[in-house]
Amino acid sequence: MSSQLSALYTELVIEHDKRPQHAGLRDPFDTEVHHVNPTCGDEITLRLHLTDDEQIEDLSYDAIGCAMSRASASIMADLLIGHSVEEMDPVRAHFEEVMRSRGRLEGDEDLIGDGIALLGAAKFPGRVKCVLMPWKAYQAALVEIRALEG
Amino acid sequence: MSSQLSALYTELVIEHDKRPQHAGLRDPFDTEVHHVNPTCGDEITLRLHLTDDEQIEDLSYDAIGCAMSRASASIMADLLIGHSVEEMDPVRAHFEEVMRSRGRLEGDEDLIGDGIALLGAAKFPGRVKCVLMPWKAYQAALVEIRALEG
Amino acid sequence: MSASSREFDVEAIRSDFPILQRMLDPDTTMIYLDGGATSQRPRQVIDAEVAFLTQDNAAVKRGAHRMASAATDAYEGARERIADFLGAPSPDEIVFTKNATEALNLVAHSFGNGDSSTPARLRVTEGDEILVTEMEHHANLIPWQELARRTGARLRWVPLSEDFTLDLTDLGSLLTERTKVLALTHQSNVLGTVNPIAQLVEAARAVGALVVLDAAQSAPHMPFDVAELGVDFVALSGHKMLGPTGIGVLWGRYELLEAIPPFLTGGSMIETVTMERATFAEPPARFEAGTPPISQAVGLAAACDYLDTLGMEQVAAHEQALTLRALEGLAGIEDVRVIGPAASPERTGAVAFDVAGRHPHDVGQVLDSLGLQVRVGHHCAWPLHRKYGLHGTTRASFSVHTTAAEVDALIAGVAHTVDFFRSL
Amino acid sequence: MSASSREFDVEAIRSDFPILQRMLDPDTTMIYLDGGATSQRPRQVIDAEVAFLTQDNAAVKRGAHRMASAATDAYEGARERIADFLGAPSPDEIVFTKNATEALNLVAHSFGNGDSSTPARLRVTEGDEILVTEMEHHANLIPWQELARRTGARLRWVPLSEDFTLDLTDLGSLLTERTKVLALTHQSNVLGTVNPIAQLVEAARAVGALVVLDAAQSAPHMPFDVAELGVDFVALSGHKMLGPTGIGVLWGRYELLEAIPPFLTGGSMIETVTMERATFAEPPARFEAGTPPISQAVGLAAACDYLDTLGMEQVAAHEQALTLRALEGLAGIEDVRVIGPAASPERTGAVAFDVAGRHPHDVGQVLDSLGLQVRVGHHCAWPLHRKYGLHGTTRASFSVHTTAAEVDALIAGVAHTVDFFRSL
Ligand SMILES: Cc1ncc(COP(=O)(O)O)c(C=O)c1O
Ligand SMILES: Cc1ncc(COP(=O)(O)O)c(C=O)c1O
Repeated sequence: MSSQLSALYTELVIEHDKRPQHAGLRDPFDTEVHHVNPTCGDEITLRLHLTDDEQIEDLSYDAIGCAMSRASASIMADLLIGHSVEEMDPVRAHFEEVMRSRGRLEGDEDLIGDGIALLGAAKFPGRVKCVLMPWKAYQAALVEIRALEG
Repeated sequence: MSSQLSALYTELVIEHDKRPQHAGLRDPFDTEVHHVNPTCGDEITLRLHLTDDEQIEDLSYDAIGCAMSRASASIMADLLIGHSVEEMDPVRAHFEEVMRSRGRLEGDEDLIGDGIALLGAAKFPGRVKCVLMPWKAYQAALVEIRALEG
Repeated sequence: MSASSREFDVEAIRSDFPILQRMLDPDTTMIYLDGGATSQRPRQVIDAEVAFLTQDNAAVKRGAHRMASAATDAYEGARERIADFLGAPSPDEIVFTKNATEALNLVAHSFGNGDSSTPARLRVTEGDEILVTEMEHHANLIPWQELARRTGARLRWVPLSEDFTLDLTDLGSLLTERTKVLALTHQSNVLGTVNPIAQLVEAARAVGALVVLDAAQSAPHMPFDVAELGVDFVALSGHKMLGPTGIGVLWGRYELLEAIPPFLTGGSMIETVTMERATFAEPPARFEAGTPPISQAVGLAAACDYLDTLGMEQVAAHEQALTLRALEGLAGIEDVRVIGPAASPERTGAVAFDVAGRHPHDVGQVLDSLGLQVRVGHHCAWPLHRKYGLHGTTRASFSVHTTAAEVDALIAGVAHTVDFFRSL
Repeated sequence: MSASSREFDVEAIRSDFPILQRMLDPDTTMIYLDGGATSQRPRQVIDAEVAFLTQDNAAVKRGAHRMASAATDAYEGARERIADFLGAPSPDEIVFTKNATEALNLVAHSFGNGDSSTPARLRVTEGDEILVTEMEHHANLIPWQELARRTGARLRWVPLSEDFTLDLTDLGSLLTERTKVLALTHQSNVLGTVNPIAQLVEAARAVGALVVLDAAQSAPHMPFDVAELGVDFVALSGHKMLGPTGIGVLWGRYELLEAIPPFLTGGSMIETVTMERATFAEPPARFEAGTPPISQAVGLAAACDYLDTLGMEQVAAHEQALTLRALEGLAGIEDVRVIGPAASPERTGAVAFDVAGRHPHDVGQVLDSLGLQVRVGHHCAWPLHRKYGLHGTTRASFSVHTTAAEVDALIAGVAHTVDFFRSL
């Protein structure tokens, strides 16, 4: 197996792809968003449930996509649930920055935990979108909830 | 003066440009057509008057255009008036063929008379349309008359 | 012009394509199997465009100076060359567009833009029907959806059948007196299926419907003759037939082009203009607003020369042999299912497949690591994929420069991919 | 990006343009004074396109393989480069079209295609007004005539005055609350007049009208910054700025692009597609249906590099000096009348003139015999010519590679032309 491939399909990615965490759509939730990647047809439906002080009570999802995007959704849910939106904002920002760096930046495992396993994709511009799609859906859900609230 | 230029602006062309024959719109006529060259904005209005057996009684015109197109209208009117449409058809066909030949064909003076003076333009693709415009208008007028009659 | 004047020697052909020397990384040779998306350019095409740009470049149609004449000759000469390549009766039936997509949009928009002076058969209005197929590329689907939306016409479609061909069972009820247009692809860019055009043209004629043919995937790969096909309009792209991007072709019967209104408007397509209104030039000028793709037309003509020198019969035979080889090889791999008909003369060039349980992105990724450049996703034919319950496929497509060894590498690569994911 | 990093040395610049070596015949050197119609390409632009085609060519956006990534990087990199050249806040505001004409058609069509979800200011309907000027190129006139025809809106125009500038006396009654769009050219392709955009934008803003700027003749010749100009949409063509044919640019404010419906439809501009309907991608993808002009985008980016290396301030100064020289020289020839304003910083690049009693075709013919490649006719600005009682003019236009000696040859050539016809 080529070293580039093994950097992509890490054990953790395969693990999350095979046994996605927090998958499936659950109640209760504050908002549900649906995102599509028009180039490949990948889809994610994501539900977000926050407390009044923006603690992430639950995040559930249904993802159709490649191993990278499914693993990314699983790892994201693992990272986010039980934390506050504010606390997780630097995590999201760092993860996105590193993913878009084309491999120039190294990831901070203290911040992004298992997300580190996804960074192999940063070298493949065609895959960056796959990995970021769940995060985009999460952000869209946040925007919606905040809009609903005022 | 370059030899190419003198082949274009022959004495006859200049003569016809300065003193166009049969110019001006006259009555009676069977049909009037208006033609435009969209690339340069040249225009010709042409009236045609035929006898019942298709003798060209009169052809009058008002032409706005370059020296070549004005001379061509004048020479054409000279050639056509007083002859039958049928008689003039080989003249028209030969003239057009030679004009489109890019200078590869020589003109038959017995057929096209003063038209021979216009053949210098055949080497200038940009000018062929100028020279042929009056003839196109004549053809269009013929088509119209025949449609009116039949 | 299909008679070849050169032996079909793949190695010699390959040496015409500079890009085939490219390495993806020091260990990985590039194997380009994505000609269906865009083809590579032979040296002859690149050189023709460079020669034009360094010797004859000027604006066309508008100038009286010698450079303008040279450029106009090159541009109009390209039009003649392409008319000849397509078997069009006259170069005046060739409209240069930017791609096949624009060509299809042009027809679809013009059908909706007519007024009372436009013949009724060229005007789609409320109550009319437009018939497409379920295998269309988005380029030959969405413009018709939009035409239907704008006019109140109804869009219907010929469904796909389980054997990856069009299901013509209900054609009689789909194609009726209400049908103004049948728009369909000559060859599916996913399935490789070649549609029975003669039969469909006959059926369309019988009800007075016009036929618009998307030839983006066929004209580059087989002998092609608009007169023989009997259709009314044809759209294709330069970049899929060894020519440049930025140029496409709409062919239309002259009497139809003459009767439809213009689409894009501006310079070079007019007869007279006042501030209040404009009248329009005859076709093809009427449909070529603004400065056209001049050097690209020259490049496309060179691509026609190149293909005709090889001979389109031989091109088709070569690509068909590769297709057969690929189909046989892939059939032997467990968990791999070809999405397209079995080998036959009615199927060519594109071989799409599904690897059970694996997303095409993942399949394409492993193949890429082996140098195999194949396309993954819905290939702009989303409804087709939905029909077969797929989110996407992996597609290899073959070109004049594809070798049997490359096809073997594909087969081995797919087998390796299946193993790779199993091993994880 | 207007700071030059190269001395403005015309001889060195000329050596970058291979076509300038061309002889028209053994005795006649070509003097290309038709950059206003289409510019010539420096070696750097041609080389960039060839390098792309021989190393990185593939379909963009659609593929996961490495060639597709390389091609996408090149294409999207070109978008960033052009955004930078135009001072656009974001590359997402750059839409690649086939030419300026398509860019203007795109805007005009989209304004007529909205539905109830489209903001009212982006929807032209019956009773609305569209304001253009009497100096427009047909590309920025006919699409608006057609929009007016389709929607029932009224087309009005700012007239020209005797001094060859816009007559703004009645602007107050022309630009009203009913005006949805003001579409005008930055610089006249005939007169050379540069319009007072700041003043017009302010007036348009005051009544809530959008401003569409035709920058086909300005962006290639002067420092250009969409943010500074304050307009809403800008259209231009690659081939007029040392780049390839087959590519143009529409710049639009992102929030406006986001709010208008698509124009051409097909692949790569969609979000989801079923047989019944499609939803559309975000800009700029929404407006780029089908395979875009990929290598042409790379060429255009190289043209921006080339121009920025020279420095747009210096380009403008160079061309202005030549214009002044030409105006002075032509003023001294009896029977010759310049059709355009006197020399000033508000007039550049194009010098059109009339030779009393001589048709421009005849003038151009004599100039061509001397190697001078100038354009003759109405230059796609027929109403402008009608306004001044002319059937056409002869126009010389200057480029980065034009020398003072070439301008002198023009002046001598025009004097010779007058003599020539007098002598007959
Ligand atoms: C002022 C102006 N606008 C628009 C255009 C149209 O450009 P294109 O033909 O490249 O679309 C031109 C060039 O002909 C022009 O000079
Ligand atoms: C069948 C078919 N039709 C139309 C198109 C559109 O071609 P283009 O993107 O060049 O406009 C394609 C290519 O993508 C195709 O495969």
